[in-house]
Amino acid sequence: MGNAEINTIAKNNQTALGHTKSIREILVGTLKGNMRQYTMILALLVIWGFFTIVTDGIFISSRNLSNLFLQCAATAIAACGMVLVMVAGHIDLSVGSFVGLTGAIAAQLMVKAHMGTIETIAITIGIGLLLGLFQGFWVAYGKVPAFIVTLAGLLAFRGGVIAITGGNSIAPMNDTFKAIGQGYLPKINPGLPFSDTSALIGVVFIICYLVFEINKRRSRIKYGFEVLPMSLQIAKMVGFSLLIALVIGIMASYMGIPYAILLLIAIIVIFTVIAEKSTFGRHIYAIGGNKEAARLSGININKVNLGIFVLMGLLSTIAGIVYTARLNAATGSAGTNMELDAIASAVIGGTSTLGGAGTIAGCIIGALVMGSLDNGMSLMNANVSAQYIVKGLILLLAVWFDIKFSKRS
Amino acid sequence: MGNAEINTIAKNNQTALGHTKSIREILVGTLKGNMRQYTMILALLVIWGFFTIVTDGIFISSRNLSNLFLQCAATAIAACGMVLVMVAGHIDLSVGSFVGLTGAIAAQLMVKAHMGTIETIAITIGIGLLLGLFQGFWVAYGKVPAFIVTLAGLLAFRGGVIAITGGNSIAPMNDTFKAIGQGYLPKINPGLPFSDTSALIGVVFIICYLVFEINKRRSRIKYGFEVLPMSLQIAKMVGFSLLIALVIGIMASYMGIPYAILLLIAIIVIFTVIAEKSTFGRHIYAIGGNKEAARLSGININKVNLGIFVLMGLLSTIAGIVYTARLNAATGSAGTNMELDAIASAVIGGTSTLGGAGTIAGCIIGALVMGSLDNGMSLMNANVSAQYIVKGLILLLAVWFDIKFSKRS
Amino acid sequence: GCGASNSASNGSASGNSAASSADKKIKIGLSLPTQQEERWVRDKATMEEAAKKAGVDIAVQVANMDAAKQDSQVENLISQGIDILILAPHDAKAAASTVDKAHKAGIKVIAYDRLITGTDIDVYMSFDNVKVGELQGKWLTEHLDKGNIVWLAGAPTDNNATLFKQGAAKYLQPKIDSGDYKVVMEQPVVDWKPDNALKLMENALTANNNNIQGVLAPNDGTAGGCIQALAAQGLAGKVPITGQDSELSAAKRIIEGTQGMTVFKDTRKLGEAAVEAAIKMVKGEDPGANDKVNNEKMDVPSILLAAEAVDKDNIDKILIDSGYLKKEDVYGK
Amino acid sequence: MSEYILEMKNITKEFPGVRALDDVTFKVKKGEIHALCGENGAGKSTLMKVLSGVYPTGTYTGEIIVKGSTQSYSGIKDSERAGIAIIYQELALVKQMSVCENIFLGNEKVKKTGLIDWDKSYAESQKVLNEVRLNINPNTKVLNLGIGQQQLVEIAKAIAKKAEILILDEPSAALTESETENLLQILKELKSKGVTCIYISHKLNEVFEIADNITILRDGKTVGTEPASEITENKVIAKMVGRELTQRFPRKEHKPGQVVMEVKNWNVHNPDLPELKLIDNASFKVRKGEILGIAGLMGAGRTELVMSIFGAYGTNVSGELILEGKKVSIKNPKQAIKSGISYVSEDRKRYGLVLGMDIKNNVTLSSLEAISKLTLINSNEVIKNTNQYVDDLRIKTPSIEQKASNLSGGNQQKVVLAKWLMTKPKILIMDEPTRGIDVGAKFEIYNIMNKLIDEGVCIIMISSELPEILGMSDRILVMHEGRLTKEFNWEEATQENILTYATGGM
Ligand SMILES: Nc1ncnc2c1ncn2[C@@H]1O[C@H](COP(=O)(O)OP(=O)(O)OP(=O)(O)O)[C@@H](O)[C@H]1O
Ligand SMILES: Nc1ncnc2c1ncn2[C@@H]1O[C@H](COP(=O)(O)OP(=O)(O)OP(=O)(O)O)[C@@H](O)[C@H]1O
Ligand SMILES: O[C@@H]1[C@@H](O)[C@H](O)OC[C@H]1O
Ligand SMILES: [Mg+2]
Ligand SMILES: [Mg+2]
Repeated sequence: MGNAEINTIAKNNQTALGHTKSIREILVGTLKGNMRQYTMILALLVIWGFFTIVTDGIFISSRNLSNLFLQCAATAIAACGMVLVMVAGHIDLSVGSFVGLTGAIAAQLMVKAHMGTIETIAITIGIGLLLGLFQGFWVAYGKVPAFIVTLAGLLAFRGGVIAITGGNSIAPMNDTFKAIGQGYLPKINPGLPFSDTSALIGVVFIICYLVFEINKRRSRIKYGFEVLPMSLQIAKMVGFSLLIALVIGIMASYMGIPYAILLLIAIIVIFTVIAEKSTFGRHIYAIGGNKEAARLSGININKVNLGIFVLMGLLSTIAGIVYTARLNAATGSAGTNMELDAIASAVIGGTSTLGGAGTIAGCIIGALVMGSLDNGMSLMNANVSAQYIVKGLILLLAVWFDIKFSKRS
Repeated sequence: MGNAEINTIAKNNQTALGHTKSIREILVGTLKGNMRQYTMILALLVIWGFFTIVTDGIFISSRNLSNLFLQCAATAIAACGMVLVMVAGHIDLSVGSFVGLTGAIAAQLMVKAHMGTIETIAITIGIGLLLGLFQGFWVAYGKVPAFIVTLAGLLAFRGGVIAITGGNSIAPMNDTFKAIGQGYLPKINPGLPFSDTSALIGVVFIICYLVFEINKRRSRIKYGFEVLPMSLQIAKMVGFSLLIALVIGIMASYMGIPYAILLLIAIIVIFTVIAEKSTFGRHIYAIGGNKEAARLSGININKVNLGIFVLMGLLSTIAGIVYTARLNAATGSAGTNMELDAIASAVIGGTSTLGGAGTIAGCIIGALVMGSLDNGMSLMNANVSAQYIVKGLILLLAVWFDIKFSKRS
Repeated sequence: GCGASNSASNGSASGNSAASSADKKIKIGLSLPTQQEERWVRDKATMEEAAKKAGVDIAVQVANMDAAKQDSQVENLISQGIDILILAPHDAKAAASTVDKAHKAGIKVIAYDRLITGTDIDVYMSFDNVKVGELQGKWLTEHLDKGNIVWLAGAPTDNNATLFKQGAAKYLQPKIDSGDYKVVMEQPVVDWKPDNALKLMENALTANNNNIQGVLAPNDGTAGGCIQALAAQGLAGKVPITGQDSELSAAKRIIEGTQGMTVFKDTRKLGEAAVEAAIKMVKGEDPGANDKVNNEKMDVPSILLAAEAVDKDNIDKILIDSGYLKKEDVYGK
Repeated sequence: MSEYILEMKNITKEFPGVRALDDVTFKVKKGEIHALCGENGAGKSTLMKVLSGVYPTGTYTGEIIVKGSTQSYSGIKDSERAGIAIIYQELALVKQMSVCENIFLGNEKVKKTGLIDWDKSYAESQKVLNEVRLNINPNTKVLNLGIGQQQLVEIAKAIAKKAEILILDEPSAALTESETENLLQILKELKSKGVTCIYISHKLNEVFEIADNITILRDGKTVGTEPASEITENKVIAKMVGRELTQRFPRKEHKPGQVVMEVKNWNVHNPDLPELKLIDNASFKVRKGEILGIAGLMGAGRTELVMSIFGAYGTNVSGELILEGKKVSIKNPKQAIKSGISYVSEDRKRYGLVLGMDIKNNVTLSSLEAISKLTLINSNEVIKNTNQYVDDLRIKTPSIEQKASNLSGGNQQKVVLAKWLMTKPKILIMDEPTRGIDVGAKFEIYNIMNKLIDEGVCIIMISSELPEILGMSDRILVMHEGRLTKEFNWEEATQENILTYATGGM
């Protein structure tokens, strides 16, 4: 994203008959060019503002925001995979059952077979990868539409959940396992009113960001590309650093960064890199945009499709682990309908249902929109039928607003 | 379908250097050319055969087949609309809630407001059309992806159901209303071991078919197109007539044709005509196949999209009425997940998840496949978890088989 | 008239009942609402066991909490030629037309666990659902005098949830009216899902800054979710919370002290009694009703069993001594 | 009433970052054939889309007057009602539908019942197909047609509308000589019936054969309108590109080296209809540093021949492929690219571009490995390379982040070329490489081909433009109905003898 914006500026500068643009011009240009990408964020902020007012500020409290992030975590993790799946023109309906099944397997291993956290996780992930491989195989090599393959998965995996749990909840999990879903980074100095370790992590993030940004600038200069004027570059770096500080600060001032959120952040970073910077990711977009052209460009479509579903299997498994850890139990209905939330998050975040377009960052915003609606309305203790109706309408309006003002195709 | 097939034959005849093909050649050609369209029917027959064997013939009894048809009716009705929606490249997630809501409205009108069957149905359909219009408006003119609009519908309409039922089921309905979902055409002579009225209806259907076929032949002769040799033409007409007689016969020898099935047959015929013979229908296929080309051909895409969702609203409402009549009650969870069954029926029947392709006949086969799996496995009294798993796997294999041997793109 | 039963027999059980109806073995049809909750898994197991002992066939269907599906499945049971139907309805009103279908085919119907309203029922046997709610409400009022409470109900789309809530209200409403209780959150738990309960509880705690003194959770699954939220605030065990179903994990939590109570519905007894009554009815004998319950259409002859509230004090006696749960499962790590 | 049937006055149309039309004025007389010429991206297609209502009134400024009355279009239907029909440059056919359905899409033949009369549609579509001399079953699905056949279907579709003003935007780009000849014939007949035509083409010989007047656009501005009889081809070119272009084909002396690729006994069957043989026992060689031209009529199987070599045409392929002396088996495009073969498809929209992607990602799509470390793409290399090709090929775009779908047809073609050039192939197969490209840019592409030859690349060029084949090839293969019927050296080849072999004569 950042990259695109500067290239546009660079090219504009070139076409503008060699005259170097003023800072004001650059700012206005960037804003105009990118305003559109930010409309869903704007919609999110409006929703947040609304809930903050009607809940007398409870909504925006660091405690509630921490909760909100945790409440969205499992869905957001699954949604990251869903973006790749959908960009390639597929869909995954099996997520909810997958989450239920991998959770049930983990609980079974831990509670019945008395395994430790590490073995449990390792085996569960192994099984999740195999299930992903299985689905991917049918999509990629069996040429069965993903809709059908994953609908079969939705059914079969739920059968597996019922077989394993026998309708019982399986509980409780080990403390270390539980921590994945419920735990916070421990403080070094428990006397502090905020989490010192979390603050430290925040500082590390900021440093990483700054190093990345500086490297990028250096490299662009080396290539002889236009870069932002120093003053703007610094402003940008300060701005983003403050944003990171703010988000981490919110969590640090409550109980610290939850492990689940750290995991989610790692997944976001990794999957953004996969989507935007890796050849694999680029191939996914190409396949979703024009399968035939992708094939003629030398892309092995079957392999990419297989890979997508293996990754999706991995993420569904991680989501299953986080979900089970958070509930501290595996239940027969665990995960039901999560696919719908994951798909909705992706679509709200701009992923096309017809493939070819979508971003990881967008789906996170989407997951936050969905999660905020649930969270905010339950804070308001609104009547359920009203909750359903209002949630539906706000969803519609938020996406409409985004489309109207961002003109995404 | 019929049209295309004969044209192919005609063309074959023409290209074959003027020599008129022998009957054998035509037969082989037709079989080869169409075998592919019949693979899903073949898969269905295999499934039926299997269940017939494992249930000692109960499955194939006229009683069970009558039940099976009724069990599929509501889903099949909704699936007809889903085909149009999906062919145009959209999706409708709201079907289940829509069915629940219109059912709840009907029950409310009848049970609480003491309305008669006619008024109840009229008002319910009116509301259903408005809801369809509402969704269609957002898709067509609001440019919001159908996925989001109907997801909003799924939520909001379910909220409506909860608001109306208040968690209490509403029952019972009038006898006439109930008949729509549960009743059979009454016999004139109750002493007969089969339904005389149903047999009559069967005869009417056969006559209609014959008239249609003869007219078609006439028109082709008028245009100077090749037609089937008389002997084959007669064989074809006799064959199809027997098929109609068989299907109607099955129902007649149980309790007669259920009203719901008559309704379904009418819907199938009407929607097949819409899809294949009306400009509106062809425009739907064009939009789904290549939106840009459709637009450049002067098709008013917005209007067509609006129309699709209004029709979908109508069908969802009818499905809701049949569903409620069958249960003789409106419940809070009525219809939940029906969208999944409707979409699955369409996709199993060859509707593309990316738009552009799909047939009404196919979705009926799809609904029968889904319904037969449920029905057959429950006749076997199979264990739930096994049912889920087996259903998932058979679904996968059936579609794979179809794709493998019919090579649908 | 129903067709001949032709399912494979499970060994030549020398049950007295089977012998009496000449060459034809009795076939019971059983339709259950779900298998995603422990209690229904047990119901199924008990009845299958009881049928085996009695030497009769039993065909079981599970409706996955879908009234329409249940209706279809009962049709399928009828097609199989069952002699009697034990119907545990997913939805009490919607099941009426299902019952009518069975009656039309000459098959008697036992309403199991949940009363079917608006039609003729041959026998009803249950732990009264309203009663279950009463036990929950009663327990909470006994363990909490005054304070802020969270009142969760079951799925908003589930008729039974309404019944539980009605029962609980008998005890809670007076306290609320008198101002002793302040309901700070009153929400149904969509789909009965524990993770939905968890989110609701987290939000209730946040909105009230942890100032919550009691929780009415409609069943053990949802109680489990609430307890995770309480635990995160270090409140688990400090806030009384209810449940129902006597799930193993709930028993563990009761021992641990994080869950206050659950409700024990001895489904084994109910299941055995149902099979017994079914066999009697097929043979034309009196099933032995001990009560009558009105279902808006008639006074249904009923066999009612008592549900019991279980807490730390009586858990060993009620759940373990009765053999419902194993001691090593409850106390073992 | 004025002598003009159509007047477009002061039309200005902007896209984000581009002023595609800048105060254009364009007037057409009744019954004339009026040609519209200009470089790629000059605004020709945009002007016609404004005229046909694709860009509705209000999205541009200016005035459209048809037969004396000012028009206000909210969509295509409105312009059709005013008697205007258009064949778009980018084919607007629904691939899953039959030819017959496509011909009447939006103008269905309906019965009194309101239902479509398929028998009548079928009969009438057969008639118009005959008119454009396309001998196929109207029930054939469009996706089974070659691009040239699709072009003819488009023409049939427009003719079936029986319009007063017919606009043809590069209708001949995908046609071979004989179909083009037929098309021009049809247009002359229409003209004699009083139909007015606007004809866009980069092939100036056609323009001069039929046009009465020529309007030239440059950079979105009208340069002028001249009667065809009073201007020469070279003058038109000069006005289009702003400089004189003395030479059209920069033929250079090539010294072919050793054989790089040899194809032996190559047979290809239709993937769907295995009994249909598309390529029959073809054998040929390509040498280092030469341009091998392949000529043939539409449907001769040239595309199938090269696509199958590239591993992109079904699996029903047999024969030997020898690369630099080694026998290889190429099963898919990926292996082909690895072996140093690249293929520029004739169908840029279907096989060439990911239209929703921007220019830089399209250009680099086949060469990502070369600019990645540990599979991570170096985005600076992406930008650098793309900028390079945008400059070399003079791709007209406001930014390399422009989506491919927003480029003019010719510029899209250049993006496809850039993508394949970037793979640095040893063997470059170009299927109709200059389709839709303006004269100036063609010349540049020829220069690039020469440069590649100097670097030791060998080029196989399929072209339906005989002058291009004659002007650039070192050797020429002629195909007819799936068989290679003749090989010529360029010195001995002429239009006449190529056509003789292409039509099957000996
Ligand atoms: N939808 C669009 N969005 C943005 N820019 C566009 C769009 N359509 C066309 N343009 C730009 O408008 C200019 C004119 O394009 P147009 O297609 O009219 O050219 P043309 O004269 O038809 O060229 P060609 O000979 O290559 O077909 C080009 O610079 C093109 O990039
Ligand atoms: N995807 C396809 N499926 C079936 N047949 C095809 C397909 N593509 C092309 N054909 C058929 O193959 C034959 C050759 O096609 P094509 O017109 O592309 O040949 P060509 O020699 O490359 O001609 P040109 O490039 O001049 O159009 C035609 O008969 C065409 O109908
Ligand atoms: O036992 C309970 C059952 O009766 C209710 O219907 O669903 C939830 C269960 O906990
Ligand atoms: Mg153009
Ligand atoms: Mg070709």
